[in-house]
Amino acid sequence: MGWLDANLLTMLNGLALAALLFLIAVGLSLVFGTMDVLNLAHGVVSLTGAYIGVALLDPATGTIGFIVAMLAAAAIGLVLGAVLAAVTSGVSDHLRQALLTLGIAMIAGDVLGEVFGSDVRSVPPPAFLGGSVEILGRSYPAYRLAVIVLSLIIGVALFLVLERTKAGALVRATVADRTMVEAIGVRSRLVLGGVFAVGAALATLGGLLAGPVLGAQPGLDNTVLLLALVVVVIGGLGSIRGAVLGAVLVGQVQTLGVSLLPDLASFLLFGAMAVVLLLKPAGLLPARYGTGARA
Amino acid sequence: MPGSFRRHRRHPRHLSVVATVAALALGATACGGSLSDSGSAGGDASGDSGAVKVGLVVPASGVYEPLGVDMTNGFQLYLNQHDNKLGGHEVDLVKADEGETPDTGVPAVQKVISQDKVSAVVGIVNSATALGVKEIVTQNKVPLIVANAGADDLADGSDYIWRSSFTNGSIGESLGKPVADAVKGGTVYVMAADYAAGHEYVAGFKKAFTAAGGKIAGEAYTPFGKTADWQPYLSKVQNSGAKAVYVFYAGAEAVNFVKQYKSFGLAGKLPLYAPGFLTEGGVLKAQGKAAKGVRTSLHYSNLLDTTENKTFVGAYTKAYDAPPTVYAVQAYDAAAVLDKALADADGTSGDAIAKALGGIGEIDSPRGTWKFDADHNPDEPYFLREVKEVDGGLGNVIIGNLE
Amino acid sequence: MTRRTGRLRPAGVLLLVVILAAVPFLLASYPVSLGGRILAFALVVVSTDLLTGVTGMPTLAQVGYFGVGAYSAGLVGIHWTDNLIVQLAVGTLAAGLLALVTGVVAVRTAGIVFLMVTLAIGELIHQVADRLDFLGASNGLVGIPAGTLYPGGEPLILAGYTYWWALLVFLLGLTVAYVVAKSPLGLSMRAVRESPTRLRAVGQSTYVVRLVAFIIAGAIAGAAGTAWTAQTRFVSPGDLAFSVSALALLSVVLGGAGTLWGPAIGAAVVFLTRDWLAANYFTGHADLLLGIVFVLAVFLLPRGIAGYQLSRRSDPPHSGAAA
Amino acid sequence: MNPVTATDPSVPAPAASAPLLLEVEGLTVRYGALTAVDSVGMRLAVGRRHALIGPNGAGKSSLFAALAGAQRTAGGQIVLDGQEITGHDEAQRAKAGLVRTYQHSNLFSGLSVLDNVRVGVERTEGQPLRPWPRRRADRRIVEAAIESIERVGLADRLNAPVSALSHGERRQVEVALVLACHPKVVLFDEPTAGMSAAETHHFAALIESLPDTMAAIIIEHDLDVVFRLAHSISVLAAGKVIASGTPAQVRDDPAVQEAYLGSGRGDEPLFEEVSR
Repeated sequence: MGWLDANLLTMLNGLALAALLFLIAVGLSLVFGTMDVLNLAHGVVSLTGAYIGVALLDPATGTIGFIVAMLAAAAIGLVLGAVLAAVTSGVSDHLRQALLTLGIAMIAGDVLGEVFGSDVRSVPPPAFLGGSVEILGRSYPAYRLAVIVLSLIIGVALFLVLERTKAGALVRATVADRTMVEAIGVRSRLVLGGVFAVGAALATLGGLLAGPVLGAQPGLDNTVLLLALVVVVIGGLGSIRGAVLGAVLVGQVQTLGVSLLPDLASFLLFGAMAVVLLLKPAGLLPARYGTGARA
Repeated sequence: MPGSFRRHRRHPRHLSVVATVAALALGATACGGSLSDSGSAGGDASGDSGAVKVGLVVPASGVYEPLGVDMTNGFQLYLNQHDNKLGGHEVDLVKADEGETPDTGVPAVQKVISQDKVSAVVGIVNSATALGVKEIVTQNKVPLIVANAGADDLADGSDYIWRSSFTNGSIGESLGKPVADAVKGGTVYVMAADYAAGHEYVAGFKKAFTAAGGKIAGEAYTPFGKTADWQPYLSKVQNSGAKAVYVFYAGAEAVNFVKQYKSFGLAGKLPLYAPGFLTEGGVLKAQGKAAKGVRTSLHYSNLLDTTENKTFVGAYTKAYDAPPTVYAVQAYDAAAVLDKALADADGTSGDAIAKALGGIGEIDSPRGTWKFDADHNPDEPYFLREVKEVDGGLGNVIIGNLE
Repeated sequence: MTRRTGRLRPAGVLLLVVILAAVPFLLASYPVSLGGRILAFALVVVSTDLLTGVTGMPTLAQVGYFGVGAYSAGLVGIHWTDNLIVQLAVGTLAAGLLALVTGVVAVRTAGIVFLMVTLAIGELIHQVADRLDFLGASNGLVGIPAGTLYPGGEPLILAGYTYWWALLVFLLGLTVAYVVAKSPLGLSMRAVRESPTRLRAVGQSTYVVRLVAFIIAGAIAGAAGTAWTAQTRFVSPGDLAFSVSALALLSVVLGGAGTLWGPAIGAAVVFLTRDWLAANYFTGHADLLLGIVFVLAVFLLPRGIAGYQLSRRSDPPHSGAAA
Repeated sequence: MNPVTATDPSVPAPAASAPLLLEVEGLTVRYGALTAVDSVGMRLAVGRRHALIGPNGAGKSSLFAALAGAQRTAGGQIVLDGQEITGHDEAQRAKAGLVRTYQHSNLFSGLSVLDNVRVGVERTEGQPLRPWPRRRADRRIVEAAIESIERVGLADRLNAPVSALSHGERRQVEVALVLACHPKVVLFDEPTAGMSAAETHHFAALIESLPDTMAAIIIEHDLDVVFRLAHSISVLAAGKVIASGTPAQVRDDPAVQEAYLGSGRGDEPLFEEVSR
């Protein structure tokens, strides 16, 4: 068995992890790019999604039930995002944003713990994806393959909206040049606020989809937040393509990396991040900023 | 104080100073100062029939909170069954939050000892916290009944450290021979969370397993609290040709591991052995059917078929609407230990309790009868358990006794 | 907007020191030991502010250097001498040295990227502490003897005495921070915060200023670590976890970035909320209380406790791209 | 078109007695395929003020950034007062005596006027990395800073934070800060942009009053100011120097007229007012 054969499944699995990370992280990145808000409540928003799964799903849930849960998660995410956009709107200093959003995250985390208990809860995948499929002679959970496909669909949709619509153009322009925000009208500001809502919705959706893989429990919000931060910073804040690359990289570091260098497993994630940032401080695929050519 | 606030209104700097001092002052319950140790020795209530203050320090927040809940319930159940008395003394129970790590746990123990002046401390989930407070309890002459933390070196015969739970190594050890017998010359892959306890569980197992002629196929230590995906490791397990797998995981990691063991197709092909925390309490509920067939060793199962246990399970389930866990039993037993010691002790001071602890003999527990060994660890039997369906749910069915 | 850095009135300072020094006479041993831990943490927060508030480099690494100081002091105590002054010197030096080695690369970045690089540094130090056996790995370093002030001296065991040692180290560290802030270097540091490009255009390498500030802050955090060990006589990886780093940074914002004394008060508020208010009255809900404090502070104290607001134009994350 | 190239240094030869302070040859800046500054050369003698004019996008600011070391160059050589500084970074060039101002004033806006200028004085005359105060040395720095501030006429705003100053006052602080850096050559990037007529007049006088031991290059759109201050002028278009010489020579250069017409700004009678 060659190296590739031996590690192919691990790499595939890294992609599944990357798919989840992308869904959760991309909102964090876009919100930073457009609103200039570093939303440290993003992790708890995502955990909320996982708990929505706990509340709505059971092992017998069918396709319809799962879609309903996804819609519910997205809807609740939209609301959470809108609330966060409103609450953070008057706070422009990054450090005070951190104080505010982390404060909110701590309160929300405590509330979630009260509601759902401190025990680790599991989120069952939909019944028809509950089994395993045979890949290279090994069992692989069908659900994880579905997650890859679903994330691809959502990612492509997101990309199309950003590249092909007026609202998307506004978002891209804002990411490229923050100073133009001052010049735009109320409607456009609403569009940007919408980015916050959509970003949060993607996080809750990601949290829900991650439920069957990661479970749901207090404290998971911090883990998810740190991973998402690493993803977007490695990829380049504000950049969708960066979030994709960052997620893939982190996914592989967490799977292929620990498989090849098991002794260094605990150092790999942050070590990799440090190396990337020292070589490319703006991230691997930074959003395109004015290069100064027009200076 | 309001006066000083008003006076300093225009000087925010002074205001802050005053506020800080005021806040510090509020923290004081006694004005004895902190420059002598007269007040810090536990048990200033020394009358024979007076109340006794006991500190219950278990996690009320963080990842170990579920264990803290069970332990509180177990301890409280014993008190309720005994009219809130231990050794004839009315109990004044002081609870403190151990949190997740020593940076919250150590101050919590410090607080119940030096502020609340308890005569004994019960609880402690985290081994690092337990090791961190060893010095404090010894110095203050307040006995600590460890009701969970399993670090091998924790109890060493010191007068003030007693343990009603277990040691990591011996649980691991108890599985060595049975697994060696089961694989009949085949190899076993071992895996654990990469922290002190994980290494101790593996070391104990390996010692007994290799002594029984077993061979290790490979080892992996996964980043503790940071691993969510075991596929890379499970892939190695499958490549190793092992005939069985021994792991140590607890909490959320136990849930994710067992579910992935199943979904990556290892369950049913490679028998999975582990210390019982892998499938204990809420963890088992979250694992669901994925846990079926997992074999574990532990000093308790709520399915243990003895009269004492059935009575205990009945009372516990009635009181808390959930079956008891090993954590509840450990705390329940800690209360029983204190009960016996206080009955024998000359007064309720920490020192008196510590002296009496050495002579309490055997404890009748839901898990069976046990006593402290020379190191003050419990000398107790272990049970081989297997996760099976019981009355529509899942339970750890006892399938054998281990030494 | 006036900078209050280095401008405390002597009378106020004296009053504060006297009150702080009197604490062991007034309070019982638990609140005093809590006070001692607050002082050690407050010094970490002061060092965080030296970077975050004064130099405009928001950092999450200070708790890592604090850990280096704490572990160094513990190792010195176990293997060499129980002399606290030696422990202080070794811990400070070790932390400063590691700050130099890591800072050489870390201070090349700025803004949020710097924040994430320091997060990585803090986490990597945490992981090292968690894995090295001679540091006690995940169980922590135990068996540290009580410290003495001079060879053959009485070991400091009682809370009041270790508190006084912590207070001494705190005042020492705070003084160093103030002196630095008042010095020409302090001016250069504030200039880096306000406009790194401008400082370069003036002919001053911002890299060197950042690096020196980073080393000094690291050393101060190391000193704080030794004061921690002197009291707890136990260090565990949990003491340098991400959650502690985050609290240190948030204490700076809560207290008022750039003022040094404000963040120290912020640290006290955070600790008292968690270890006194939550521990006594809201068991298990420290996060909830802290969260409420933080959110309220953002809206009620827009300039932090010290009443000072960090410049809105604090290092933009993309400051690499000069416009 | 008859562009002046680096091999044909165009600035009128200074009086034989005045030594050269700045010699630039073949300076080139590229952004990908775009050449923003194309092989520009210039010479500047002590006491001279040279103006750079040209339409927007001509590459003036890129040229400045390249001179100051804030922009990577694709080629060329810069010699300051006989010292080759091509390989120096921004800070080293400023240290060597090549100091710039910014198009949008770039100051330490949270610091007081005094502290802003102190930063410069500390670098040239003090010890900017000394981590402890020293009473006498620090007072000397403060006095030097105050002197520099008085020179630009802001003595009454010493302790005001720069963020509270008017636009014109900030420009004055910039000059004070630049002077504190002991420059040999100062690069002024649109110094009077956004100023009122009175402020502009005042500011031009300030530049005129600079010591004649230094030289200056000025990017400026206000041609009144240009013709008032400059001893010589270069016209930049599409990254190239298309004309260079005394104000009179430049005004009459047909290539200049063409470039301005061709640049789409022909409707602006650029030279009308000055040639009246």
